[in-house]
Amino acid sequence: MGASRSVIVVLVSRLVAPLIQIFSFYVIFHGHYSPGGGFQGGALLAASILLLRLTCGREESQKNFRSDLGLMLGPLGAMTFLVVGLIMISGGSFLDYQHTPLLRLEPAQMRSFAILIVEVAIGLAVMATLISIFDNLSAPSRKEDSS
Amino acid sequence: MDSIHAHYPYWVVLTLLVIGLWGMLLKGNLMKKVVGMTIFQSAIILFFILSAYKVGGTVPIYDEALGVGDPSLYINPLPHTLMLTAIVVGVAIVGEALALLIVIYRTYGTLEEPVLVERMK
Amino acid sequence: MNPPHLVILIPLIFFSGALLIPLLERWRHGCAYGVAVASAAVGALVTVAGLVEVSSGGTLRYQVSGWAPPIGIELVLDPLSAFLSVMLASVALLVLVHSGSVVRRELPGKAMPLYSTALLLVGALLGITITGDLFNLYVFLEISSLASYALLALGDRKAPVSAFRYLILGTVGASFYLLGLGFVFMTTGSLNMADLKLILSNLESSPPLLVGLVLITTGVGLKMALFPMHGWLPDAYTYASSTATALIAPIGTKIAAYVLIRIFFFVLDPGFASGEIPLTTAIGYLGAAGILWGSILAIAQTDLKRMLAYSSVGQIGYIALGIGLASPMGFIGAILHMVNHAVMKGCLFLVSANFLSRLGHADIRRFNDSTRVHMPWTAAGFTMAALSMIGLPPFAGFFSKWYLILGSVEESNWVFVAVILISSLLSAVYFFRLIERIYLRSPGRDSKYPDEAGGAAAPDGGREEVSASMLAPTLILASALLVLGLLNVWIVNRLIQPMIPAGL
Amino acid sequence: MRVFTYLVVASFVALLVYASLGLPGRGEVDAPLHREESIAGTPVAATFYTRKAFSDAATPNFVTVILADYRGFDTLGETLVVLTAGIACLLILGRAP
Repeated sequence: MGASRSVIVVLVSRLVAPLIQIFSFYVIFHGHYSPGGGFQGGALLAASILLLRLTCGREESQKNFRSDLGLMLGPLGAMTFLVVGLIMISGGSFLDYQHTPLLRLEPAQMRSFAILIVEVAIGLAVMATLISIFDNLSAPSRKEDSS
Repeated sequence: MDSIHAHYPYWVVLTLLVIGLWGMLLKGNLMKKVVGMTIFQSAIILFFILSAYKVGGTVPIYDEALGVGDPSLYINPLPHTLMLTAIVVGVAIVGEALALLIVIYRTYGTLEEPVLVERMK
Repeated sequence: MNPPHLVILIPLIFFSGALLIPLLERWRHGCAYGVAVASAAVGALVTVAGLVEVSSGGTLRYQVSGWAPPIGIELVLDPLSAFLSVMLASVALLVLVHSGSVVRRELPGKAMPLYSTALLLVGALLGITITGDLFNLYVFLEISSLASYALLALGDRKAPVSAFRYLILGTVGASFYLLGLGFVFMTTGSLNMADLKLILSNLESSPPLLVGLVLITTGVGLKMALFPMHGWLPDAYTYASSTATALIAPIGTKIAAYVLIRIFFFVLDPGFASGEIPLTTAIGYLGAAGILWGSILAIAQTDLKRMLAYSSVGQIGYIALGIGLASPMGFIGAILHMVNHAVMKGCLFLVSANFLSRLGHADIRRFNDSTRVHMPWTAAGFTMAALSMIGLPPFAGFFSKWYLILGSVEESNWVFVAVILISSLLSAVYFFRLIERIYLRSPGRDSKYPDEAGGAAAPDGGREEVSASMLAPTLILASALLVLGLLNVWIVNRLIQPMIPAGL
Repeated sequence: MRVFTYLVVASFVALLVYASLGLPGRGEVDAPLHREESIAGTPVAATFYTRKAFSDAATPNFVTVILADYRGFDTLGETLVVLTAGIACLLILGRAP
């Protein structure tokens, strides 16, 4: 997929992408207090990278996010979620945040903290996976490659 | 009349559901089937969101001025959470459907079902 | 809080295996098969431990996140789900062991995503069996469907098209389930199965509730390929790669049938679904129609895989018929047939994969007794599974049909009795056709395909059996049929009797 | 076949119009979904969440608390759904090396 030929489009999208990323961090981390959270923030993060993929071209935007990272960070994020759940088994049941080991806070605070970790893990997984889906969908086929 | 006033939103959702079902089952173009599928899923999401609404309720985020003594001041948070899941599921399915469509188009060069059936023979 | 963490580990082992595969593959290329088999083996062991635990200590209830049921999500390992999870995990393990060389040959370079998807599929199906929450069930249903669409899309040129049709119909099914769940949720305010059972026994039935149930039944029926909604199944199974079919055919549709059983007999009062609107009866008759339709079309097929796919439509009908009887005998028959058919179909699809990998075809018209000479063990496995499908004692298939017939006689439903007997004859027709070719027909008698099959496969004229990793799972499944048949009294008394819900 | 599909759509409409009349009206405050207790005397989850979410998890956004804590297992499944789609796309479209 080629880059956009217009300089303005390229420049503006390069300018906007970091802003989208900052906003997406806000969405993830402010999810405790306002609408938002891992899925929404992750989708926004993916959008910022996809914007660069669309305007700067597939090869050029590899600098921002390598395509082969997609299917590494995705499972990693989901794995983090799973492990966060599993470490609670020592005290309570799966995903029972009030039994977070090594953390001495009152239960409500502990839950709040664990929710944040989980949301970040979800954000990571969603971002990486959505980018990976886009990369796979937009990858040229073998036939187009050779011609 | 009262009954109509209380239930017309369901019929709006129903209209969307029928449009979606129509698109999925009766359209000949595979891409239009995917569009129909999206409409169908969105209509179901609307249906759940509709069930969460309470007259006089506000967003389900803790407000010190309101407290939590009276739950009827907040709209119901559970359907919203469920639909967050359903939205993600919808995205995943559309992604996969598009992947399949790309493979089909590469193999047969068409997404029109009658042509496709012809070329599959 | 609740010490038996076994319950949650059942799906989690498969999921973590699925997540580890992409990560480990980067570090060490080619380890996907090993990780998949290892996690399936551990998972199967855990399900067996769960079954032992449940049959000695009673139902295990696990509160995920530590919240009591209507608030949090509950996982329930009762006799029914424990039994089915053992069946699911062990069939999946055997198919995964078998898949090694098939994947190398049919789908080179796709091992990593394939095994990851396969583990996600099995984990999600196990999640469906053990969950006690209807929305959680929907989430797992979607994971398993997404995984099976992708697996069925691999194969020959037509596979993506049939997988796309399955995707559309499967999404209609899952969406109907969600919509129906919405109606039930709005009239009751609960998603937990045990809680819903309490609420529904107090609630008088209302139009939204009934329509919700009809929608759920239709949606799950689509997933299960119940008779008029089976259109997606034959194409999807035929064109997909052997591994995908062998993995999905035995366990995929059974789990949808299990969901119906769960909802009709455990969430609703057993009398409810047959009284208010005759939902179970309708399912029974649709099942009966499916049995005949599937068996008749299976006779007309010339491709082994396609024939097996049509026979799957018929066999799902038996389970539906057992549900339709809504009696203890029908329940036993349905559960027993679910397990038997999973083992039989698993075995038969593995056999067809063996034929495909050695002979290069699975065309019924081209089989002859050189097949048996070259692949004696595969042929033996096929014969055992086929005899069981027809329903000859002492193979397992006989006993489930026996209970279904007993149940039908008990309800004096002669239509069902007739359907079961006729379909046994029909399946005898389509299986003996093959057995006759494999054992009795010499290559020369087929003038149309002169000695092509045997000659191409084994130039030296000797045995050309498949490798041990492919043969062993086939034969284990085939002998499991004998074991299931011989131990059938013990299984029914010890394992299935305790799971019959009160009031059925 | 086409007639059959028309029939399916038509019966779908009829069923849903019939059912929707029995549903609680839009915004009705004492719909079963919004009550304190269900008809069987068990607590209704949604009301419990509204009442307790803030004190249980020190997080004002109820939806976040339900998503990640009360129904965290659903959310794990949800993450896996996305991941399944990602791996499935690779499986369907990925090129053999």
